[in-house]
Amino acid sequence: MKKVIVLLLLAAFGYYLAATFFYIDFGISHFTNGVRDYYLAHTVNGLSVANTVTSIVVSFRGFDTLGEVTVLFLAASALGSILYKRRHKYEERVVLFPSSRIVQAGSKLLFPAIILLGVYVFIHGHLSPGGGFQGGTIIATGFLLMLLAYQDYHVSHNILSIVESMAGILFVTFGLLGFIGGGTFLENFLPVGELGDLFSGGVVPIIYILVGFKVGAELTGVIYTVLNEKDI
Amino acid sequence: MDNSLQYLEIGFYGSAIILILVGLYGALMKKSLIKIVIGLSIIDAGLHLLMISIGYIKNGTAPIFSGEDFVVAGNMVDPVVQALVLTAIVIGFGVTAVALSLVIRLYRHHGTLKIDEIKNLKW
Amino acid sequence: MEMIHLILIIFLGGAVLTYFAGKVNDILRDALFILSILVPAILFFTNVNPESYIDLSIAGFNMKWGITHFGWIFSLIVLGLGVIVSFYAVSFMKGRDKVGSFYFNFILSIGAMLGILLSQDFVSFFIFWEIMTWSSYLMVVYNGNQVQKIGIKYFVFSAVGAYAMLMAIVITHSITGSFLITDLIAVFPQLSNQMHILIPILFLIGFGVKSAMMPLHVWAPGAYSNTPMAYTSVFSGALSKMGVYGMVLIMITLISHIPEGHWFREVIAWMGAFTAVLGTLWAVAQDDAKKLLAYSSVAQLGYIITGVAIGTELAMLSALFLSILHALFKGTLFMAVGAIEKQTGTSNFTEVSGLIRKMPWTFLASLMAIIALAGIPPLGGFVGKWMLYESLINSNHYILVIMIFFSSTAAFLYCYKFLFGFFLGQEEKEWAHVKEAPALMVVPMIILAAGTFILGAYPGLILSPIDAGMQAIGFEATQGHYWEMSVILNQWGDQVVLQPIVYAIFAIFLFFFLFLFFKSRKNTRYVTTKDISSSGEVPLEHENLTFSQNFFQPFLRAVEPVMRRQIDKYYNEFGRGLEAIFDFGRRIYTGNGQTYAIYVIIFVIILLFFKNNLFG
Amino acid sequence: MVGSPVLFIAIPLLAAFIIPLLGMIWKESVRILPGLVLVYLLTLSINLLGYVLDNGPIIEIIAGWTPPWGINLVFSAFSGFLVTLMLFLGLLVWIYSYRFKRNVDFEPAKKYFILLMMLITGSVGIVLTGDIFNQFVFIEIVGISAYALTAFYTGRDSAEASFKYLIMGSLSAGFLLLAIVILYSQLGTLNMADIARNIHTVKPVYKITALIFFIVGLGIEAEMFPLNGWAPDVYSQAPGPVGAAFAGIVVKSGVYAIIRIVYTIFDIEGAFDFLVIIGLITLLFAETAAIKQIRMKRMLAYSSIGQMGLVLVAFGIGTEAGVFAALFLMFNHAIIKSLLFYAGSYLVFNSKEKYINDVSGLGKSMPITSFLFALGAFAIVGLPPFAGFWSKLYFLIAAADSGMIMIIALILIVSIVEIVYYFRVVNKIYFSKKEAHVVPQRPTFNALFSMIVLGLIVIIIGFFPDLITGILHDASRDLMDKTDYINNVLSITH
Amino acid sequence: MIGAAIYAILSKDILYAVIATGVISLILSGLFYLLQAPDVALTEAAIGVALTTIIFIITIRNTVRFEDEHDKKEHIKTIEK
Repeated sequence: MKKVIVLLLLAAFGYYLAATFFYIDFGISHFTNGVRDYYLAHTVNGLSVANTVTSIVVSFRGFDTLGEVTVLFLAASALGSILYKRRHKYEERVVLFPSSRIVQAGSKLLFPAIILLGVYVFIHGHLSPGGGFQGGTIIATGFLLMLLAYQDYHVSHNILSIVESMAGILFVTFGLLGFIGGGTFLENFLPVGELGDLFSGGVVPIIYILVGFKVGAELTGVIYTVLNEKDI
Repeated sequence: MDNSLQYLEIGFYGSAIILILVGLYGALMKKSLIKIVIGLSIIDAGLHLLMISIGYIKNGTAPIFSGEDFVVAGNMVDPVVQALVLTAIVIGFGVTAVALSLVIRLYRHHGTLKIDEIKNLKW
Repeated sequence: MEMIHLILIIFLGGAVLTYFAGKVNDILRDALFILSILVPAILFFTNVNPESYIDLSIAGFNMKWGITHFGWIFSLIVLGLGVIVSFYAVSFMKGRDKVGSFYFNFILSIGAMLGILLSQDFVSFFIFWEIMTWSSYLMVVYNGNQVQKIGIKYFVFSAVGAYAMLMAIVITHSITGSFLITDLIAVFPQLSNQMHILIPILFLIGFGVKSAMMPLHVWAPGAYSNTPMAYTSVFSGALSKMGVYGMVLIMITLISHIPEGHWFREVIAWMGAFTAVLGTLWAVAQDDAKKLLAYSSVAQLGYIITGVAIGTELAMLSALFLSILHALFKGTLFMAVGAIEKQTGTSNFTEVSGLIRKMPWTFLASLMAIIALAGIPPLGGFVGKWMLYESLINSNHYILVIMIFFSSTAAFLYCYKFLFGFFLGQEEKEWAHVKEAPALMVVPMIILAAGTFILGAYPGLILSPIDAGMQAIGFEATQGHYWEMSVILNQWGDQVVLQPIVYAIFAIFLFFFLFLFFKSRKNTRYVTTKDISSSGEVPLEHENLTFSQNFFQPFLRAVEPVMRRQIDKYYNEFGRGLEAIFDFGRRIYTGNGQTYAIYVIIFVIILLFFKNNLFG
Repeated sequence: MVGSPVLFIAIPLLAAFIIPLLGMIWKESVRILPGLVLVYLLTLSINLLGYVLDNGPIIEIIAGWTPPWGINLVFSAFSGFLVTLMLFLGLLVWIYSYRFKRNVDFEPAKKYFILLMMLITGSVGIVLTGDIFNQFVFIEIVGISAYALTAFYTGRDSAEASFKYLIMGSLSAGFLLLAIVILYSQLGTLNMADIARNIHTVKPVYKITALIFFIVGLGIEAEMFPLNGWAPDVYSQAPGPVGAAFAGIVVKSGVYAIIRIVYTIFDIEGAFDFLVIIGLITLLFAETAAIKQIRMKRMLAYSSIGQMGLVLVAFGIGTEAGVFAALFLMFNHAIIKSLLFYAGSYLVFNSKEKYINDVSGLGKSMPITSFLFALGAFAIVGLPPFAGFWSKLYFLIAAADSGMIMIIALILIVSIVEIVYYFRVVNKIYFSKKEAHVVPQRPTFNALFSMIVLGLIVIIIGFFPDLITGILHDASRDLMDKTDYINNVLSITH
Repeated sequence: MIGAAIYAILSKDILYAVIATGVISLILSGLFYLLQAPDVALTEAAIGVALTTIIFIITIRNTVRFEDEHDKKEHIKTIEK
């Protein structure tokens, strides 16, 4: 009975969604003077950033990004708070699957490469696809690999938390520096440099690097917390 | 690639909406808490696909200036929705992580994952 | 600072100070209590002139404070009764706990009542009205007996009334753009027909609740009897008069363009008469003095409402006269019951008897109050009732006269029961140790009882200010000719003739009382009140008709069909029905998170489906 | 001007990132720092509010991009008033829970304070921001903090409540995203003022669908019926001060968001009537459910939902007087409901099941707490001379001026229901026999302090409503003036 | 992708459902690439495919793998065989 009702409801909902979105023609822009064109024009001229997505994420809508890393930070805190037990030492981890020596050796080999890739991705975020989030998640997957391969592999919670906090503090500080230097929060107060250079785009790469560190540390922390959650 | 996209026009919207509906079905009908969370994350996936599809422009290029002189390409897909989706994905991950930790807590407390049996609070 | 502000601030500050003084010293507290009623009362009567107003603005509302001539009459009741009862209360409350909060509420409710009389705009009127309501509510639940039943009932009915009034007030404001009472009166004739009915009815509900009008009276018996007796005097004597005040002020002025004999007035008059009859019948059936007096209050207010509703000069005159008189004698009676309860620990007729020898002064006060209540000449009740009968006959309401007369006669039954049950009959050993109440309790009673006597002898004393007040709200001036309006006053001429008769009769009473008092000192054979067996024949329970128990059984059996239809029952049924609906409503919150999620989708679908109706 | 609105977001974020570091060195700092931040922000917002009332709204642009290209914060009389109110309540929550968490370990305590601060910051952000997607981000910040805070106590059924909230919250986020993407696809902008300026060009089908999705998404936060299933559970399971924070802060931001959408962004008249209808339904269901509750906090929660329904009705009137009444109602509800939550959670402190019956006879042993609870109950049912009366009066006047007589009658009837269940509790506290197994709990000094502050406000506003009406008038005028908002935001230069 | 989604919802074995979710993310990331959104594709690949899946798996480890007890017994039987 319930199933039928829900299916009917979903059918109706699907109908309305389709009725709304199918009239928004695919592949055509529907607005003439939106913010998009301004962004596309100013990302090169104003910011000397090649990747428009990066310039939007870090500069035009940098405030969202600040909120977003806060969400991640809060999620990490929330996880710690929700799963908190009066047991301070993490002795054993969940063993998802026993890993063979080959896997372990491979992981060890891959780990620096992955970290390097992550770092590359977020350092070149303003020039090529990728950036802080992507690089951060890649770094986190690297740590994940190590954590899975070696059961006795530990990441220091303190170091994670220091990295995370420092990155966050620096992010806000850069924002406030912009506030002092340029008059608005997160304002680009550094010279934008030459388009295409590694050191271009003013604060954009710096902030994206900070985001990368922060996201990497947070995601690693989240996974580490959950992995250490052994109850059964 | 362009040709393939021609007849996928409706396909992107359609599959996005179907993903949303399937996810909703999971969230509304499945008894297992984990299934509900899976449903929610499928809804998210559908939404992200929908957003990206809306920003797509036919024959557009990725919104990244490249080449030697970084000319402004006339036809780029909408970078704004991509930025939004980027944010939304990360937020979605945070919510999923919290949800799963709650699932673990609930399992500890109730010894079950069936949402029907977890209703101490009512009326 | 304006004197009115000062008076109200003294009330408020006095209430708070008294409460906290109780934490320090009892005597200080008692003194502060009396002072914080006495001082404003003196200030009020010496410094506040009727018909002089002050304007003030609070929160964007224009307010006007000041007292009309008409309100001044009621201020006599409120402050006079308040001051006298405050002395009684000090003695009454001695040795009880939570005295501080009692005093707090007492002062606050007196202050709020004065505030009602002072406010000439609806906002401050309503504010004081609500303060009065909740402070009296705290008195009702003060004892902690049946708070959930009686207290909630009182407050719910009060709130229904208050909100009906509030609704009328805001509707008025939306029409006139002002809260001043005078503005409403000025604009009222131009309103639509719909408003002509709606506004008076809403006000009527509001004031009808407080004055315990017929279908809205169910809170009254419980609330009156559950309150500490020291406060019940004020409650029944003054607080319920606020309903009458409002009714006179609003109803009569609002519907003054509705001719006499208009159906609206008729309905209210009939409701008043029914209140009087049923209240009396219920009063007769009570075994508890508090309940008896409570129902009696309901009945007495019925007379007053009828008088107000008829709305002729004479009827109004009688209604207001009865209001003041009711404050006097009901105040006395409640205080007397309080005294008895304090001395014996019970207020049940079936348990107490023969107190005349123990508590002679209480008896004297009760006797005079009862006479006034029953409307026996020469005390005030006679004058008031006679005027009421006359006005009813003059306006051709013969059936109402019969009803009122019936109620008035039936009142003898409970009057007698009250007197006999407590004071007459054999003295039982159980009550041998009982002593007269302390002087502080007796003197206020005697003063009030003397008041009824004086009003009987000199009705003109109070009738002339009432007349002035009625002129102020637009009645034709009787110009001191109120004597001529009433047969009784006309024939008996004026005070000169009346006085000797009154004094003579009163002397006879006093003599009779003293005779009884001394005669009773002799030893008599001891028989309990309930022992009516004779010749070895022991009566069965249902035949055991003594004065204090089952005495009116035959009478009650006769009126049983009326008695059985307690309106309470319908309200209770209604309440239960509502609760069932509420219970159904909350089942929506099933506790299943998924169900809530389904609600979301249902909601979305509904909105999408009706989007053109809702947002189009 | 002494500061910038952006500091309302930046400073708490900075503090939130610093706390873990500082906590390694000096443990007490995790308790103190949030308080200092809140104190600073409160003084800042009071200063800014004074400035705004004299000089018009402050539009703060971020990253140097003027609207509609960058994100902007709007500190106007309306949003500034709400921000000040939220920060004040937030500060009281912090004071209340400063010692309350003594018995809790360091780690959870640290997280508690971080999350609490971010809950407040997120709500402030929702109110301040002038960008719909940014609002969505702040809603998520509030959401995650709220889930975690709800599930703070491990012993109770708190995870269950939190999970229900999370399901609803995720759906809400989904609908918000849908709405945002529909608007974006039509207008190509995310800035509220820009959308508001161009909304008339959007085809009705998109406009209405977007509005519906917004209403549903935000209605979940604002406890709109039937989207409020999570609310009673969350209120009753969250720690006492957090429940107060939900009622006083989080829900306010949800209502704000709806109001912004309906009043400023969209130009659909029907939305006002819709608010009246849905508010009434919310009020009816919540109050009737409240009267049947046997648990203290659930009763308060349903009552809170009902009050929010009333606020929605008041906003739905659509006149300036209605907005004024709604703001007054919100203010009173925030103050009084916080007071009730604080006092109520101490009254049932040692009772395991938190039954209302367990408060019987506590008037003697917990005089101040009981008095404050009674004060709150008197005030919230609208008895003069307490604060709640004025808002109710203004509301009724506004409704009557718009000719909603039947609605007035309905609301007054519901108020009687409210009276019944509040007075039942007050009677129990003062006039019933004490339950033997209940041990009274003396409130800590901090808790008492915040309760007394709230109680004083209730009394003072009751006697001198003029203290608040001036600013409320400014705020309501500010909300009503849509073109002014658009012009102010879009004409700002860097 | 839709098939994977339906499988994820209908499968009684939550582990398979989780894997299916990972597959959805993988395909999604490909689609993002097709739609000229390389940044999003990168993120979705890293977060959706790797991290989310792992968290789900850990949760399953900590709780139960099957939607109802009946299936669990059958699964144990098949393992024992």
